[in-house]
Amino acid sequence: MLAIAVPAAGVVLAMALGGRQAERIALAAASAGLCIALAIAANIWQSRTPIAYHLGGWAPPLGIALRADGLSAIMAVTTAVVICAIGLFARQGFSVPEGAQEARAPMVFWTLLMGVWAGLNAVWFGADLFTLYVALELLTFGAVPLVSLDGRAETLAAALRYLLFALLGSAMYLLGVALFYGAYGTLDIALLSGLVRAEPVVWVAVALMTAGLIAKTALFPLHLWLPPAHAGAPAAASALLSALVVKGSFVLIVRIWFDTIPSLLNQAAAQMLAALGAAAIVFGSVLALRQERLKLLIAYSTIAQIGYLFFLFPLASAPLRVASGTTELWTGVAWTGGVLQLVSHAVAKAAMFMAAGLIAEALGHDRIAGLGGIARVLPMTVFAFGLGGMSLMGLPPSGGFVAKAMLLMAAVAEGQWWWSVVILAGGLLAAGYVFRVLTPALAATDAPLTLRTPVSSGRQGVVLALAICALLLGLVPLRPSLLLEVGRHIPTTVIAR
Amino acid sequence: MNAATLYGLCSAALVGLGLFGAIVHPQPLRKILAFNLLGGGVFLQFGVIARRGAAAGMGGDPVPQAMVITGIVVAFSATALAVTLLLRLYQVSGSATLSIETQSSSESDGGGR
Amino acid sequence: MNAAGTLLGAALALPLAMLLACLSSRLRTKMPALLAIAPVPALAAALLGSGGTLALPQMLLLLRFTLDVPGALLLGVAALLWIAAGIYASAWLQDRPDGGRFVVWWLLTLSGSIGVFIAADLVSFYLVFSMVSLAAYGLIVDDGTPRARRNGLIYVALALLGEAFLLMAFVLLAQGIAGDSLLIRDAVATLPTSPWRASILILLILGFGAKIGLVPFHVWMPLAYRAAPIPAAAVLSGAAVKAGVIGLIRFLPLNVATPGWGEALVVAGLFSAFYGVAIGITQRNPKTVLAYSSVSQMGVIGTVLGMGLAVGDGDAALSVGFYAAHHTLAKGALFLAVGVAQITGARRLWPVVLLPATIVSLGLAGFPLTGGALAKLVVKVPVGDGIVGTFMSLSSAGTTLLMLHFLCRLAVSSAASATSTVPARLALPWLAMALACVVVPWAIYLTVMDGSIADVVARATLWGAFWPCLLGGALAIGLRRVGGRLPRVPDGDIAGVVVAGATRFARAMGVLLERLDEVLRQWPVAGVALVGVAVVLTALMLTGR
Amino acid sequence: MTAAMVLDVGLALLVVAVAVWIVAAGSAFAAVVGFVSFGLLLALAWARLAAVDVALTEAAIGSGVTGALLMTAASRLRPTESRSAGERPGAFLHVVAAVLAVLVSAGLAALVLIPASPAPSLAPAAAVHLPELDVLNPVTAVLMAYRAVDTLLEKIVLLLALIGVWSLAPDRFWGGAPGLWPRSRPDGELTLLARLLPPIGIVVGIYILWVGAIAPGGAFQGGAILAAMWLLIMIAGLRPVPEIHRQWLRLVLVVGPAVFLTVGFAGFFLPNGFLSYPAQFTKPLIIVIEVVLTLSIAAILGLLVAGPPERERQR
Repeated sequence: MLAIAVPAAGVVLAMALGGRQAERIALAAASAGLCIALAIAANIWQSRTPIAYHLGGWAPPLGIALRADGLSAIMAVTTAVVICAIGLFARQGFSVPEGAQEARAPMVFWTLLMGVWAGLNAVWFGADLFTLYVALELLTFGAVPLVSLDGRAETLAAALRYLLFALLGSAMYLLGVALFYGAYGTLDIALLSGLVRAEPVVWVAVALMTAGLIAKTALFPLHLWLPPAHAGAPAAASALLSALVVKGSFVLIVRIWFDTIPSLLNQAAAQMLAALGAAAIVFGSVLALRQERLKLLIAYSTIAQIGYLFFLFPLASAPLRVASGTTELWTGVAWTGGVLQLVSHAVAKAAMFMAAGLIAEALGHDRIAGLGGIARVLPMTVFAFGLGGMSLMGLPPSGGFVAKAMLLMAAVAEGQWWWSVVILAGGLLAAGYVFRVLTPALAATDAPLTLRTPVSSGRQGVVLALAICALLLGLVPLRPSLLLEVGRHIPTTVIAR
Repeated sequence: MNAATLYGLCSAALVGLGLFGAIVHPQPLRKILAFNLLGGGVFLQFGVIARRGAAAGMGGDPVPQAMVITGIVVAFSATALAVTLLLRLYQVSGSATLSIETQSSSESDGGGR
Repeated sequence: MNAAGTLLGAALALPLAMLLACLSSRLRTKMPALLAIAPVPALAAALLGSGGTLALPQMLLLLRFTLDVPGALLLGVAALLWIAAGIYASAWLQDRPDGGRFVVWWLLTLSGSIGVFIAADLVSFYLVFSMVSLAAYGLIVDDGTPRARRNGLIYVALALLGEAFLLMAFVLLAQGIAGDSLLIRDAVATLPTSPWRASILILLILGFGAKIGLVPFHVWMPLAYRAAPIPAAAVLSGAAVKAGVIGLIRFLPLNVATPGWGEALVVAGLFSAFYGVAIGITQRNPKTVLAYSSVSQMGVIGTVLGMGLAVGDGDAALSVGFYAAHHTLAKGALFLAVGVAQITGARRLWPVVLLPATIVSLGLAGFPLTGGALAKLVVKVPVGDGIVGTFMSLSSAGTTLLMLHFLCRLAVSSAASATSTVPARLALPWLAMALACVVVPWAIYLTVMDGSIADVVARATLWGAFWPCLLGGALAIGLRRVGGRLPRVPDGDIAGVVVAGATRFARAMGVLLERLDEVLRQWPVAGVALVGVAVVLTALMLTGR
Repeated sequence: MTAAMVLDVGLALLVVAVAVWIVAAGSAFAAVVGFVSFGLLLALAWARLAAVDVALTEAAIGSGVTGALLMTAASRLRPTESRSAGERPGAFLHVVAAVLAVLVSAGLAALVLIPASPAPSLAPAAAVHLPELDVLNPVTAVLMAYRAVDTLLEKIVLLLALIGVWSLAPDRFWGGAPGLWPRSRPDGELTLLARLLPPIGIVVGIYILWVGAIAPGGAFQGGAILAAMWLLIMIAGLRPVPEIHRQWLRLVLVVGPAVFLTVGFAGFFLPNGFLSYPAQFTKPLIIVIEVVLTLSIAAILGLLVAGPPERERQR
């Protein structure tokens, strides 16, 4: 389908033409991609049925299908929006200098941006476990060089750690793929969901794939690669990595659990994933509080925010299907909450990383202690950072608030109140680290700040626009989303009582 | 026991060895090697499945075989990227290690862009 | 939607529109002069819009607003205070080049403060409640000194903690509601039979208690009010705190007798009422003294609500609303008085500041025929004549003592030059508020509360209001004798100890987790964890189900 | 036990033994040497599993090109080996890692021993459609038709990897030529080899590509052999390593995926949509795509081994 092909074609074209064309191609592809994503979402919204597409006319199991359901549509639109923002933001940092035909960083950045995008769309729409493996590798290969774009020793080391750990994860995923094929002779998710039986090979395969994927998602305690990688990359790349790339592997776990083996969901394992998520929230937030550099703080906050996503597993897998249908409703709430957290964190975190990038660019450093009075000079940027922070804290009105409120409601309604304690504590800790940045930033200083480089208001505007998107997500009503239900197995339409 | 089962056991051993090596070896290059062992084991698993699926006059199911070919190429690209990264790291910093302690010393004045 | 509903909309829309206008830096510089206009529609809504409802059209988020009688009472007096303080703030901001920032926080807090009185569903209530709580941070740290920042952080930490409690309570409440409604009314109706009744009540009392400063959550009050500039302190202590009061009024199931819980709230309230006095008399800064008086007064409100809750007296809501309305006017006025006193020469201090301040202060203590006396008369119904009633009278004595102490501190805080005069733009809001403290409660008493003058001038009432003041006066004379020997309690009393302890604990935890992080981020450990996760997941799934 | 069985058991044991050697070897260089032979042994194993296509790929890419890459790296990194010895994890971690690895192996082995029966297979389905495609090698059919999108995405992966490798160059060398490694003496044995081998190798490579349609072989294997020959020529210094800014080089790199994509887009005008082939042109189209893919693969693989630019761009 076009959504994958356009950025892929972008990579090829940019590579061929090189030079100044790379940026133009990327931006053209970005706007085309946004239109395609919106068109797909609109189509699904209207028809209320998922779109399936058999590539080359070969139907699964022999051929490969792409499938667009509500989740894919939402993720594709989010991706397109964030990538467009990143593209506009990066125009200044990654333009080819005058007089040169082509320069390293711009060329690499723009091609990899599109490569990552192709990978992301392949992850959102892929319906075949092996295609998804290739898509994952596309993500990894696009993301790793972005980390080490500035070529300093510590970013090289961070990139290497990232690559090696991600490769271990992919190998485990691939092993799971092999086991699935060996047992059922197909890798199509929809076909598999009808075939899987409760037997050891499924458990081993799912466990291997899940473990491999959470290594790529950097869920605690497998987060070793994330802080240096996300903090070391250039701001535009950090935004991409933190907002979108880690979400790719997360969505894959969701696809495996809820789409491939929906009938075999195991509560004990789901509880374990959520427990790791809870640990990630506490751990990531506390460490974020202790960082001295802004970008590291944001990176650790990503670890914490990823933790919330894993509450989806116990909450949306509905342990007790009571007769009245109440549980179905609440799993729907958990679903919407979880996906909204996915989206709002993507938008908010992208805005925050880019805001941090602007601040670091202006000051020449990103030490939190040295931020005094930056709000006077870059008011829009600090405002955008604050708005993003609001979403992370879960303050109304923001996407983060609605997401966390829905997860809370589902947790309580399903009798898993212990997660609600963590969700609330996480919000408080998030407030702690956001205030740690805002307090010095808003403080009055006697000496006027001297900026190393002026920051264009256009780039500030892009960041602010993205942060406002995160805020507007807070207008989503507190009920299961209809769009998300498209292609879901959960009968969310049952109204409680 | 037939050949497929035999190589299946061989694949299991390779996976274990690869994982072990990737975890405990301090040198990144040896980790890359171990990763290739692990990859070999995983691919062999596909091969065993393909062999068991021999039918329609074919010696094995072609679908997993094709996947392995794709997989081998991906694994090679990964190895190439990792090796280049490693060499570049060595060139820039004079050391080739992934341990945190040695990194943190150089991280202290990191500015970031 | 009706005309009254439109007024409600306007009450929220005007400050928000002004806030939007602040995005333009040109308009922002003009904004300080217009501060007093922002709350005018709210005042109009309070006077005319009672019973109105407003549902934002079926947009994405359903926000519903409505105005009932206690809400209208509080909304009206809060709007009055915001107007007076707005005039004061306009004058105060006149010479400041960077007034725009203050204005933004001011308008945000104002919008939230108006919103809490009219929010009808859980989501909009939480939204405006967070607005008034968190935006106040910007007002508190306005002067940017490290001390203000520290105090602001303590405030915001407690505010966020309170909000976390509330969010949990709201989530639990929402579970009980049938269908899609998230109206507070429906939610509270299900509370008495909710399986989580105990948890919800605890969370509500903790959450709103943090806002109104029930001991031990009171620590933020003296710190925040002392740090905030005068007009901000006035609206925070007068209007913003009432967000907690209206919350308790709205969310406690006052119609249903809830024994046990009511008594607990009474005890907590009484403790705060006396604790505030005890610490307050050791303080020297008049703003801090006023803050402790607020702790004490909020304790009284908690006590009244507790009594109402214990017996299931739904009318207690209106009584508390009236009491809180008087407190809004009086406390707001007195903070303005502190500001005026600081720039008034000693010679003019008596007519301009001290005399009206004495009347207002005695009103707080419930001196006969003042607005405060009316308030105490009204809450006498839910409180009754029992032991709690006696304690309430004793607390009035305490208030007298504390307010006399305040007047003494106020008297010595005059400007350096004995003859300096106050600009009218600063003095008028104060004097108008002082007048309102007397007039407005009477007006409300006679109209909304349907009270009769005969009740007020009855001999028993007069004596009942008078003797605590007499006792308080006697104590005050005693205090002056021993005044020098009282221990000097730092403002925010236990805050220092708690913060130090919390910081130490947090630091220790932080160091611990950081070490753990270093271990976990080592390659072999992470690798083992990766394989371990896979093995454990397999084991769980094999043995599970 | 039949002779074939003995051969299989011996081969399997040998593979595991070499793997143990690779993990346990004292020096990285020794381990890499072990790895090359491991790759060859594995290729034999693939042949025994009736997967000749895979065997060819494994021998060419898994053992040959990867081996060359690792060999250079090992020799360059030799000075770091002694230093990293101190970073060896403790005995406890060793034991835990070993236990976990054994658990994983045991789990997999258990799964191997209880196979699904009947073993699922798509071979019959693949066979049914072969006549439509006019391609006799089923693996090629899978790669080029049934699962063409995987192959296409994988080309993009290769391109990204190459950009990733290039991105590691210092800024000033961008556009310049990759360094490869220190050239051997002129007129040495290597040069001789480089003069003799390539003509044969290129013929073999093209043959393998060509037979891909009917017998084991195809774009990857052919491309890998061509890449090896190209590398040999460059190492021997017979031809310079091209500068990466060259337009012709870029075109060669992308021509494969570009043609593939174009054909894919053209499929939109056909009833079956993206990546479908018009019935009468199926075989020629597949062959055209394979040819250009082979070119691109050879170039990409060769440049991946050659590494990032290490010389300034010539004006």
